[in-house]
Amino acid sequence: GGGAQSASTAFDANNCQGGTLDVLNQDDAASHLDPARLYTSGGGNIPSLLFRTLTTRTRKAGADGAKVAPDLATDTGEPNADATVWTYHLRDGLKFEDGTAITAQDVKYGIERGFAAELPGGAPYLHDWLVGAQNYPGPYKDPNGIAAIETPDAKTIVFHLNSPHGDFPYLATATQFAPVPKAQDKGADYEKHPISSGPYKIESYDKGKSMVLVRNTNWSRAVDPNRLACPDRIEATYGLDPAVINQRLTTGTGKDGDAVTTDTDLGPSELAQLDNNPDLAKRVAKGGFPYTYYIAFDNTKAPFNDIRVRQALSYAIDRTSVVNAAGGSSLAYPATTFLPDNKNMGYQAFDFFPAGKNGDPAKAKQLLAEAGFSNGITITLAHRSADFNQDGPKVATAVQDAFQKAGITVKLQSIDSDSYTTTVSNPATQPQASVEGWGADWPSGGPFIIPIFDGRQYLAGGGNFNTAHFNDPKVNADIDAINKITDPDQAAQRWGQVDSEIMKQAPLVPLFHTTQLRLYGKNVKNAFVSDWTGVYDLSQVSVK
Amino acid sequence: MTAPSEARPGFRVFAGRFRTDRAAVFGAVVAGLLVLLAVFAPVLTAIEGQDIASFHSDLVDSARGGVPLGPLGGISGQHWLGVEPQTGRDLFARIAQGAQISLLVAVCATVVQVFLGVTVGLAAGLGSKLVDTVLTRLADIALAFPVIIFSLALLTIVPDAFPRPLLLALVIGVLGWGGTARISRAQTLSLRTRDFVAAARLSGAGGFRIARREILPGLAAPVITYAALLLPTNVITEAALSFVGVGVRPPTSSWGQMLSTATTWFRSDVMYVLIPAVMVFLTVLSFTLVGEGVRVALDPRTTRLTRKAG
Amino acid sequence: MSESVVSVRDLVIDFHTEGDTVRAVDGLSFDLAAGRALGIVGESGSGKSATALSLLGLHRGGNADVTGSIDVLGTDVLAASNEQVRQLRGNRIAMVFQDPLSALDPFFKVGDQIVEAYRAHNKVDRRAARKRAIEVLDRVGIPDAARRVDAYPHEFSGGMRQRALIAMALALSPEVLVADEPTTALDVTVQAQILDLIHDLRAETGMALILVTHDLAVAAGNVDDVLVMQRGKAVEHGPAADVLGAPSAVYTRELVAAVPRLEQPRESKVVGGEPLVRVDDVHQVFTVGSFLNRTKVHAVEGVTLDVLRGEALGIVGESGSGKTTLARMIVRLLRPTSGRIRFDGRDLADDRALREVRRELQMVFQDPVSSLNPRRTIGESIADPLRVQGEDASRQRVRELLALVGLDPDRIDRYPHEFSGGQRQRIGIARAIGLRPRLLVCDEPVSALDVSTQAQIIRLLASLRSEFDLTLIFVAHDLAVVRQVSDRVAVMSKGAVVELGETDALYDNPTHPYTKSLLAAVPVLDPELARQRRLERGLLTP
Amino acid sequence: MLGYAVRRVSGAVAVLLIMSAVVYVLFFLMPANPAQLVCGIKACTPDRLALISHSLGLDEPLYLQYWHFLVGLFAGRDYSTGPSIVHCAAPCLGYSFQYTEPVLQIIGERLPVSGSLVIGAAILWLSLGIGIGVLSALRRGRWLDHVVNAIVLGGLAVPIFITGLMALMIVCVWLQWMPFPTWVPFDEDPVLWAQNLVLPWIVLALTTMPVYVRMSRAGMLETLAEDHIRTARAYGLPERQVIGRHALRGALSPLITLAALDIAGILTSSVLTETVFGLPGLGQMTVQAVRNVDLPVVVGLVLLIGFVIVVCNTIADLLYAAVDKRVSVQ
Ligand SMILES: Nc1ncnc2c1ncn2[C@@H]1O[C@H](COP(=O)(O)OP(=O)(O)OP(=O)(O)O)[C@@H](O)[C@H]1O
Ligand SMILES: Nc1ncnc2c1ncn2[C@@H]1O[C@H](COP(=O)(O)OP(=O)(O)OP(=O)(O)O)[C@@H](O)[C@H]1O
Ligand SMILES: [Mg+2]
Ligand SMILES: [Mg+2]
Ligand code: NI
Repeated sequence: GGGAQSASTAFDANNCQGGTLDVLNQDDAASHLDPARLYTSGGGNIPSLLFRTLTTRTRKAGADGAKVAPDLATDTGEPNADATVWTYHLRDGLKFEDGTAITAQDVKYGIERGFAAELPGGAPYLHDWLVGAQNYPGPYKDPNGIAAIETPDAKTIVFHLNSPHGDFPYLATATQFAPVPKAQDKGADYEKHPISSGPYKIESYDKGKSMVLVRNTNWSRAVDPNRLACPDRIEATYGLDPAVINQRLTTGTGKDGDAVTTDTDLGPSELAQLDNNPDLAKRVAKGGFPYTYYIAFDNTKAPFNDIRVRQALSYAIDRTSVVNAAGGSSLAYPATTFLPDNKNMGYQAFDFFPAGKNGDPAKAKQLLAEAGFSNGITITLAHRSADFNQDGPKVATAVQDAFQKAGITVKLQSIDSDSYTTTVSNPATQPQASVEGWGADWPSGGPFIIPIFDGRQYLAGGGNFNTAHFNDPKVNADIDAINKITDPDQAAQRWGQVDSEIMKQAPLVPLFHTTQLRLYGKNVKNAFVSDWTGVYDLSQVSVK
Repeated sequence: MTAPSEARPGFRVFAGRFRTDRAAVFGAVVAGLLVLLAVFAPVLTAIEGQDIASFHSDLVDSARGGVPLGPLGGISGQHWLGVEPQTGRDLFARIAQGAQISLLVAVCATVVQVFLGVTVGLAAGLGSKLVDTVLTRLADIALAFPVIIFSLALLTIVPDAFPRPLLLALVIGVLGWGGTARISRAQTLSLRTRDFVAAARLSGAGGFRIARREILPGLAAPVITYAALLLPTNVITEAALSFVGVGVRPPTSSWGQMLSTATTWFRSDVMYVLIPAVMVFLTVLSFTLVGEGVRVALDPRTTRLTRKAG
Repeated sequence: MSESVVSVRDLVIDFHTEGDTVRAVDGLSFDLAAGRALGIVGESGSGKSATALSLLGLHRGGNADVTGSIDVLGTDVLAASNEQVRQLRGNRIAMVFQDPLSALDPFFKVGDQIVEAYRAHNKVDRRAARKRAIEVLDRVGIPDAARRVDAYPHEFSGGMRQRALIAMALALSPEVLVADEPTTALDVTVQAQILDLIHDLRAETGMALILVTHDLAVAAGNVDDVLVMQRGKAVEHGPAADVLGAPSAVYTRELVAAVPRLEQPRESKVVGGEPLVRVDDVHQVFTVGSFLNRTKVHAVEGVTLDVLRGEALGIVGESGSGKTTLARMIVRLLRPTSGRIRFDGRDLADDRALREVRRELQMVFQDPVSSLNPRRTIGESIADPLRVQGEDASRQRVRELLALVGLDPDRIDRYPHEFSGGQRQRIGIARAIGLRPRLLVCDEPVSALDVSTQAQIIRLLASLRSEFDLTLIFVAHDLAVVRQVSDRVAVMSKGAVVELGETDALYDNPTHPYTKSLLAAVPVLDPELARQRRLERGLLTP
Repeated sequence: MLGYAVRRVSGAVAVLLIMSAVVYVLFFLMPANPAQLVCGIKACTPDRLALISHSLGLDEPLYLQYWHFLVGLFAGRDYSTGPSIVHCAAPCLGYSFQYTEPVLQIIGERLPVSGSLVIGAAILWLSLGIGIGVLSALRRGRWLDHVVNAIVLGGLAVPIFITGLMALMIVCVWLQWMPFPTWVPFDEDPVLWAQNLVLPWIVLALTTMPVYVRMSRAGMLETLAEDHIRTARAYGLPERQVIGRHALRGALSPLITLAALDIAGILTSSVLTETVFGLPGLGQMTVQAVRNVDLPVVVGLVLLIGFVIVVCNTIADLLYAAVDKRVSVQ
């Protein structure tokens, strides 16, 4: 038999199985464990242990991890010439946890569920991209299904899109692309025990409190090249306090040595500890989930309709104090571009309005004077009422302080956290200016840039993210052209150019991009971070 | 007959008794200092040469999450109480200005709570069965009501121009009178069985007069004691309301808000937590001491500690 | 003389209040030999209670300075440790307090309080202690003691509470009993019963007694020696027969002269015709007991009587017979369970009618402690009704009222707890008469007063009656006083009026057996006669 | 007795109805739109929003929504969850689309946690608070009185969050006396249940205690001045008994009222304790429900708190009347 393994043995993927992994989280895995209702990037962390999707993220460290890999499908998808038709073939030997075979119809049904009003919350892309699916009410009201998804046989599934989308393989990583056996669908109750297609299945699930996952015996590495699935058992506890989670991971007594978290980063107040404790510093995974914070305002309204005013704002910003307000240089870095520093998204460095470390109030004042505001201006800046994210009072006051020096008086408007996004994303209620953040649904320039800057995405009725009301025909055309490109590297290159094209016009003031530091237990191995998720991957870690 | 001392008792006697209670005088002095700090906040801050809103990126260690550079949270000649982590804003300025908001809001809210609570408690205790039932039920509702929901709804109703501290004091006061009401009612029920209430009734005194003259003095002890403790609770509640957006607007500070943002820092920057905590503590302490002094001074039966003085 | 159990030397008691000091006792010395009885008499506020309390060391921790020396059963009370004093209290020297109504803990059953005191000094189980409690309650004449042992103090009438306190003292059979006005709230029959009981106990156990009383007759019949106090000093001290029979001090002579005599017919006043108050078959039923286990007490059962305009109606009767309850119903503090009360033709059940006549109906309460708001000065308490009715409520007027009832007007700004029992009673009277009511109900207004003050109050009431058109209802247990004051007298027993008639007629020819027994129980001033009466009573009740 | 019960129950029902109605109105006024939150933020089109509003029943006029709620309360109600219909039997407090469970059931699952927390903490804060209060009343004006009070008042100045974390640091990290607490149901293992709850109990008690210390101290001083205490002393009762029985009884009656309020109120005000110690109780749920604008859960919670308050207050009134016989229950 195998000898006793000590924590110091190196990680070996072939011999990593065993043990129980503990997950210490603040909130439930997601508000809903229904694949139709999850809105995750790349399939999520815990959901990805239960739901296999047509494609998935490559489980690799760094930039390599930001690529798409086939999962249920044999490849990342076969596009037609203009990327409007995508065909997938399922692997052999795929089974649900109950042993029944996974078919293309199950995948189709899973997607159709996401259209049901009873199961809201999922990503909206399919709704807009599939031909004629705009008004599809879901399989409960319309069992005929979506015609734009064809399943010619049990292993083939074909998607017909209404416009080119070279990014489709990225989208196919979303949990909506997970198979759902129609016979087991219980509607909203399905999430109490969703049928697993992944390496684990649910043993018990107490919503908002705890979840226990055990091995799905109908899954094997033979049919899944991506997931290692090392622990035999995963026990998740929800409802913990972030400070307590980090403290438990730091201390690592008892079972906590085998613990990780999927939703708790180190906060600024906890960083000082790392300095004093080198051992601890080794147990911190550092990643960068692509995210940008910025000041948004409507470019069509005075005074922002004058580019000199917009430029003045860019010059006035003190990015050092803003970064500090966001947690300091370990948790954020200054942004002068809209795209975060991520190769796969096509990041290109530029700084059109160099404000230096602490802003250039003189330049800003001058620009304002040129624009006819020699006595300065007064603007209202909205922010979230709490510092849950980096769009709270801290950052807002940093902006206020910096702007003050440039003669820009900022009146702060605190909006309740729950309704913040709703308020700012509705042109009817949109404040004059607001602190906002944007993250990518997948590591490509498309989902990062299109909702914010595509002039045709301006939604007057609400759910609008083009807060700048930006509408540049050249940019729109570029977007259409890039959407046709199916080679990610080529597309990335173009997105970078579009970014600089946009930012020259100063439609918003980029503030900073965030990075994440996340602790894991002292017995946890193989906790690496990819540029896609910014956090370690539960399907790869081991506690043995 | 000896020369009559015609001076009325009341305040003079009360003050005399209060003065002899050293703890109460200490409490009053501390409370006075806190009030002075609040009143002269702008002046003091100007003397220090700082303000509440200016960021000092150079005073915090950006790589380590923004902990203040230097010992004791960056205390120095320029920054008397050090600076705030991450932002580097001056803590003395924020504490001084926080005193204005916190004391104002907490004191006003407490006054509202006590006023409403005692009024309702008296009315319930003295009134008819129906009045009692209705008022006690009303108190139940006030008690059971989640403040947060109410304040969120308020956000939409109350115009932005409405002065925030006033709004805060009203919200806290109007929602928080239940406890005082219950206590007052209980005490009233017990006092109303005494013969002196019967005597007052015989003289034709109406409910109002009985409440004010006969019962109210008897409520003083529990209510004053309770109110002294409501005060710090209100300081904290103010922070919670600011959190949901009904409170003061940044960069305005309040102790409660400082305390709640400071909590996670208690290991990496103790001073940041300690300073507002000490302020709240001093407030609680001084107000309880004063409350206790007032309670004793109001109670003719408690024996004076200065017995050898006479 | 045998060795003394209590020995007091140069006792000085000072009470400290804001600014000044009240010297309640000023250089008092006396001895009490084992088995003997000492009576302390004197005017209200002369320091009797203060002296009594000091014997048990009850001034400890208060606002009083006690100097001199007090030796009780070999213990130096002023110097002893708390534990030593505790051992002494209850067990060896027990006390019956002057204010029985507030001396019992309102939160505990009467019986349990006796049990507790008993068990604090006797190692017995609860059952035995309870038996003892019932036994002593029975001995002090609480009817149905086995059931009433579980009553709460507020469910007892004033007299019953006083008896409960006496029972508590008896249960412990102490060597010295300090009784501070032990029978003020008792009707004469019960008073005689209690005093006889104490007498018998003394005979049985050799218990020494200090009896504080304002009633010289009570002292005469029950003590060996009498100490007469005035303003904290002893003015006369000697054997009872000498002091009361041939007083030497001027003050004592005045006292003795002021004692009302039962035999003395009153200068009759013609009583005017039509009734002012008509009480028509009123009942009062109290529900008592716990939430789940309720019983009813019929406090007043079908009383019908008229109170004539301008007359003084005396109400006498045994303790617990419903006098206070009836009085409270007449002034409409209590709503009768059934029956009707009309005042001046108006039905008092009607709130509007009541409001019109409210100020005309005033009452002096039996319990002077609870009838004054402890948190307000007496000046305010007296001024308040005047203010309510829009009358002159100036300090001058209040001072006049205080002077009228014989209190020092300079103490206008003092609080109730700073006054002696009798003084508080007078404050209550001052408050009630301030409004010049048409009907004044006095519930035991003079029971706590020394004879001279009592005489003063009685004169006051008389002058008020003649000056204004005052109708008086005078509830009292002292038949001699009642005779002095009343034109007609109603005798109550067990919630009903058993006899009602012209005072002299009733006193001279009582018809109801209860009235007869009442009259027979009246204490007399002559110690020799008192002894005889006691013997007769002893023969009557085997 | 029966009359009293009837009055109390009808009063309670009235209270609960008013409260639920007020919550409905307030929710209507709140800026956040539950359908919007459910729909997701990114590109939730108006028609999809309308669909969701409809499925949540939010497109009906307010009074109809409330009416349906009332009907559900007394007659049960059906909810469509996609292919199947969920029946929520009377008394149906509603169905949470967030939790995909009837509200009553969700609350039922979490009540034991909060209940355990409150009961244990209440025992602690009552006994300690009263004990310390009495002690400092007896030592009034001495240094012990001042020091104890200053320390106790510290509990009001230091947020529960910090006390909680410090307790965890000390007990679980430095001393390593026990692992970090987790919730263990009582019926599973009473010993572990208690062991895991000790810290939360203490921490919660620390912040609630000051009021009790001060109130019992004040009440004690008040009663000590009364005549019947003198009687107890005069009969040589041991000081312990004079204080412990006679003085305490009088001093405590106002605390009964207070305790009833706190015990009922703490069900939801213990949010911070629950998060710090990872206890899946009602406090935690309240915050989440408000954040998610989960109206059925919030209404359910408000009704629960209202119910508990009414019950606690009724008990307090009865207790009060039982302790102080002079006060009648009505
Ligand atoms: N606690 C106190 N504080 C101040 N003065 C007091 C206090 N207790 C008693 N006195 C005063 O001391 C004097 C003596 O009071 P004490 O109670 O001994 O009188 P007493 O002889 O018992 O009178 P009575 O027959 O009316 O009961 C009175 O003038 C009274 O006002
Ligand atoms: N509030 C009450 N609750 C219950 N029983 C009461 C109450 N008040 C009086 N009683 C009872 O009613 C009866 C009559 O009481 P009341 O006080 O009228 O007697 P009283 O004639 O004034 O006696 P005393 O001369 O002793 O004062 C007593 O048995 C008493 O116990
Ligand atoms: Mg006396
Ligand atoms: Mg009576
Ligand atoms: Ni649509």
